[in-house]
Amino acid sequence: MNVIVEREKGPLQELEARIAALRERETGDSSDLRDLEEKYRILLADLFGNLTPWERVNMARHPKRPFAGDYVDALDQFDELHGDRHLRDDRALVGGLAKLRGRRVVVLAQQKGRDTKENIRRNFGMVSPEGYRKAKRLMEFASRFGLPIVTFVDTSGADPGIASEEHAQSEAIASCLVALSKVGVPVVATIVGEGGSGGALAIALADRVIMAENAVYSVASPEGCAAILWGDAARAPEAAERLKLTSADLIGFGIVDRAIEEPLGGAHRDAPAFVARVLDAIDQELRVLEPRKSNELRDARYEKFRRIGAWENESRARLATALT
Amino acid sequence: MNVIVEREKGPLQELEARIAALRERETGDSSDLRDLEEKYRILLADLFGNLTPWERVNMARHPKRPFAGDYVDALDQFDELHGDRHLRDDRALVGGLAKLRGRRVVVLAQQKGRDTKENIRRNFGMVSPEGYRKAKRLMEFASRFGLPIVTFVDTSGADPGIASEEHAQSEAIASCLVALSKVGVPVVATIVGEGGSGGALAIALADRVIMAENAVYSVASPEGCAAILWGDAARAPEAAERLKLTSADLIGFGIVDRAIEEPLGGAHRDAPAFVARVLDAIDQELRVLEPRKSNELRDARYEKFRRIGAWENESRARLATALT
Amino acid sequence: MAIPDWLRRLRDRDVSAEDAALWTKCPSCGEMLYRKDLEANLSVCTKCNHHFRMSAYDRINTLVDGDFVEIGMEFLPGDPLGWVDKRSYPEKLEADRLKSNLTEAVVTGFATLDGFPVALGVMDFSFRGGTMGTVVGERITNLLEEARKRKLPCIVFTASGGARMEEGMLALMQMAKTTQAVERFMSDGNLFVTVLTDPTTGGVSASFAFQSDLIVGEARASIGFAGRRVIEQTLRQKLPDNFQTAEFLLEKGHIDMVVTRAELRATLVRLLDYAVDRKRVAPALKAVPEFAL
Amino acid sequence: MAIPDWLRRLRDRDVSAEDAALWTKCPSCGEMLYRKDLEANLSVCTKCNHHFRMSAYDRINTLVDGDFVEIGMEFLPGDPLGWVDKRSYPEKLEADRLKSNLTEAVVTGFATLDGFPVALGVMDFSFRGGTMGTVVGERITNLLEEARKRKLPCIVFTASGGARMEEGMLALMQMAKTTQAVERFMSDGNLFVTVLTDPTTGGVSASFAFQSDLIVGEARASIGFAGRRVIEQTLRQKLPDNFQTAEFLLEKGHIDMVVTRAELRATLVRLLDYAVDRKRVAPALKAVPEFAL
Ligand SMILES: [Zn+2]
Ligand SMILES: [Zn+2]
Repeated sequence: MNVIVEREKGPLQELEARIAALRERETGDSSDLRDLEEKYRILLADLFGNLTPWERVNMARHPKRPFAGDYVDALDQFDELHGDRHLRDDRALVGGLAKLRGRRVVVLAQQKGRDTKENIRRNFGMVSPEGYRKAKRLMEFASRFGLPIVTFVDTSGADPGIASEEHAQSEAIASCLVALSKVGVPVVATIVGEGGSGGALAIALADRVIMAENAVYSVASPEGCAAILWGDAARAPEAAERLKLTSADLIGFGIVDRAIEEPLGGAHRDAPAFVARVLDAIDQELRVLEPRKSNELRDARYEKFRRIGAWENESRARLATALT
Repeated sequence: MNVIVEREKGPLQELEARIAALRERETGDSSDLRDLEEKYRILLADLFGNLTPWERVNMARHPKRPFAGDYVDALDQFDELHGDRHLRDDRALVGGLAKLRGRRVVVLAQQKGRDTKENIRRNFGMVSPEGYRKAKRLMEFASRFGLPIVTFVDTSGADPGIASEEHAQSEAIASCLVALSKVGVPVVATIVGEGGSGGALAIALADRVIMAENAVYSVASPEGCAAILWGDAARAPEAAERLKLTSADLIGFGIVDRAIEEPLGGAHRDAPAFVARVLDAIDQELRVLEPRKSNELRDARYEKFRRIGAWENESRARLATALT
Repeated sequence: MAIPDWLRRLRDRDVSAEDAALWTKCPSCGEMLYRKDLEANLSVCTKCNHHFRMSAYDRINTLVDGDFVEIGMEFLPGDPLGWVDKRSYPEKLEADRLKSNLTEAVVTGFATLDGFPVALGVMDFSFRGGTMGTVVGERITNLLEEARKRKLPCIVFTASGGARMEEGMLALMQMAKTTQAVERFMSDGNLFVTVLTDPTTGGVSASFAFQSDLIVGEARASIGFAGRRVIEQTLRQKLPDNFQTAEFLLEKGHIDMVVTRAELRATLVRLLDYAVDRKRVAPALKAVPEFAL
Repeated sequence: MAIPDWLRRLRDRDVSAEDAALWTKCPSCGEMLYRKDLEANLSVCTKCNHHFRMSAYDRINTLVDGDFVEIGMEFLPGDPLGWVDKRSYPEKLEADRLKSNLTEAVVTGFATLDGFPVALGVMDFSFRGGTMGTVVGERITNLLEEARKRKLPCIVFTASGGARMEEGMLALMQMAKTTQAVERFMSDGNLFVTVLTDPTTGGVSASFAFQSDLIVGEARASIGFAGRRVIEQTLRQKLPDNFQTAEFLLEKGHIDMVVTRAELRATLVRLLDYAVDRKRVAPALKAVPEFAL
């Protein structure tokens, strides 16, 4: 049960229906319509104006939310490249060559399905080792030909199945991280929905990390975190609160560089415009990064993650005294 | 049925038994023993003194022949490294770190089994994609740490099974060839038994290619060639004749650099001494190669294979005239 | 020096007999196809979309903007092993020359695709089953070396039954030779694209075919290392119909894409456009004397 | 500045209570083992060869020739998220400090192994389940940077339940940080060896653990990305006993070798000997002020 989907039912749906009906009947502007629209805006603000972290988790998982594929579809051009060259083409991770605002890029996107059939094909957006190895291959291709890398992150986490363990999921994720550490081209990652754990980070070790306002990016899913710490996945809302997984939190920590504001009530309420805004933001970031030399990019990327930490610095001398 | 094994039965076996019995009875030298030994030498020369290519194919496949693993066992030290890091450890290709005459090397060896159980474990020495990917990984390790690469080739060919096709056997073999093209360290390959097709070449793109005198190295197995060309695998002896697969032939073509003479009747008649001679030869070749710089090695390796060809050079002008 | 016999015969032969066959039967759907229609449709069955094998020059004509400057024609097969079975190797070669109108199983040269200068190699199954002997190896290597000098992207269409038996180990060594040439070419940062057409197997499959930056499979092409029959005989079991098809390999992650012949040229142009700077490579062909851009 | 409370308590605590437990029961075979015998046998059950988890300092003692110069002790965990559940994060940290006698879940420093100078990192499961927070990430990164400066080989023993929840995304980012540090270290041509001990999972497994030149699995260690229970719950099926064991991973080709604890030191020395020039690295430790070779 998605708390946002539930909240969209009842009065809001009713009001939407009434507005739609009125619009159909009347051609010009009417005061009735304007009244209803005003009421609608107030209700929207009331329902969605101040979302809790758990509500944002649900927004990030909203079934109508623009998925990574919707961003890919909005690119000027896209030619999908398939496969890890060894074993399988993983449909949970779509990759290929594309043009973004006229510029040639390599795109990597974690893709969920909108229905059961598509979700089975896409493994619910959970990437297997073969998907990460495809990603790694395309990252190396991008670096080889000087193409910026643009990634769209939307996964509850890397696939946790038996086959993925047998095919060395750990090594696959690590090899993506290594590849992104090495590439001498700009890398811009956008968390568009769920950014779940190492499975998300694998394609998000980037020069710039953008987040949709209501996207979440977390060390573990709230359910997983609650299960691990408290043995009770039902306490996920509480975990969501503690984990500091919202775009605002992460900008505060310096982990995310920029959030893209969503329409009130979520990105799906005006998907095409929101998708275009995200692509514009990526375009802007790329413009800043493109003039930089390979080594500058690599060094800056190193420093960006190098400085992420939070500890109390004790002087060595004091420690030595205290511990002996 | 192995024609060499068959030939070893009968008079030769009888004579061997008689000599053994006599040796057990008598302590010193006796004229009887000397006579028998002389007779034995003559018989050996008679049976094995002038082998046809097909007989050499059978010698290369002799079940008692020293296998790649026997050469590995004779090294000063060996630490096996396993796996392709993705899917499987292929026991048909043994790889690891070793010391050869005191020097640190990376060893790669195609390993057949001596009995059915071992043959199943070793897949009859037919390497799967995972084996070639392990080899590639170790080649890169060798290059990274400046260790020479020593390979022992003994395979009827790369594994032709369904799983191998599904795991991209072609890509795996190609990636070994690429890796050997790139490595900046000496590479010495020794064909110790069967050198079967691309599956053998994958670990034999080397600075020096050594061959045991009775080993064979062929574009296809004689059976395979006969089946392809004449639809009749039974005509393998004829194919063996045509394919020019013996060490003498291949030295003539400049494809093999050096042959190591075998004891009369085959390497298995004095395996330890023969194995030691092969290792000495590898040691000698490495001594020559080791002082060379990485680029010199790579360039010389390029030229070595670059010049292998045989064609009639027609002048472009004459061709143009004739074809228009 | 005299013109060799086989060349004279190739030049003088009567081609009208070949043109007599105006109709071709589609091996897939059985439709009788008027040959001119078939050719106009890129040798793809107008009814069932079956992709007929294509001759190298026909293929080149469907791809290039205008001129194609062939190189490597001076490399012509010898008979290094003195091979004889039912016929001698030179006799087999001559028969294939007459049949295919080719001097060997690959044609190499320079051309432009939608303005992109490229080095182009196209193999042809009708010459010795597209097998790689020393001349195929030499022409491919030569193409890559010439492309490398000019910093041109290189596209090779593969179609091969593997290594050529009649040249023995000299044929096998072409795997090493071509792989090294590709490696040098790619290490310089040049784009290498292979298009795997029906069939691509054995020594070609396990060397330059699967060593490229981008691997395109032509629709329905059969692609693999071991031949289908070899596997069936070894395992004594029948393989599923789609085994080793381009579509199967796409699912197994071995190739980047499957493209129908109708889409092939446009796809290659788009791929070139992603990885190649048109302005940078444009002057490259000026260095080829025969090439008029 | 005053000594913090936790440090004072760590220093002043009564250790005699811990020593009271002279006997330990083997969880594998049930044998009662005299603790001193167990320690003398590298914490391996003398009856069934069960490998007990080892504390970081005990592990270091079994490996190094003599001195171990610890670095990175100045990095101590804060409470970036202000985490509270049953207890606050700082309370949890303090409890683990007292329990483990460690300041964090990894100990890093310099030592020699059979004369080979190395940078050595050892994780300890008894501190927050060996989870990687910002301090583990910082100490590992610091170790690799210091090793890189000195061109020393680096060996890291992993033991980790993954990323540390209580530090949220700051913990996850340590995967990126450590991976980058390893990448720089290895790109300079330095040897990186990881020894995966029980258990190695999650964020540690999917970053530096599987990124090394040589991956050694300690016998019977449990190693994987997703935890065994997570997989069982997701799939609602029980997994085979050997799933995710070092031995299982060896068969699946993920790790280079499985080594018993008794063989571990000798094996590491041999591996160093293959890839490291003893003479070249010998002077490196002279740059560490506290280190007396
Ligand atoms: Zn048809
Ligand atoms: Zn026990």
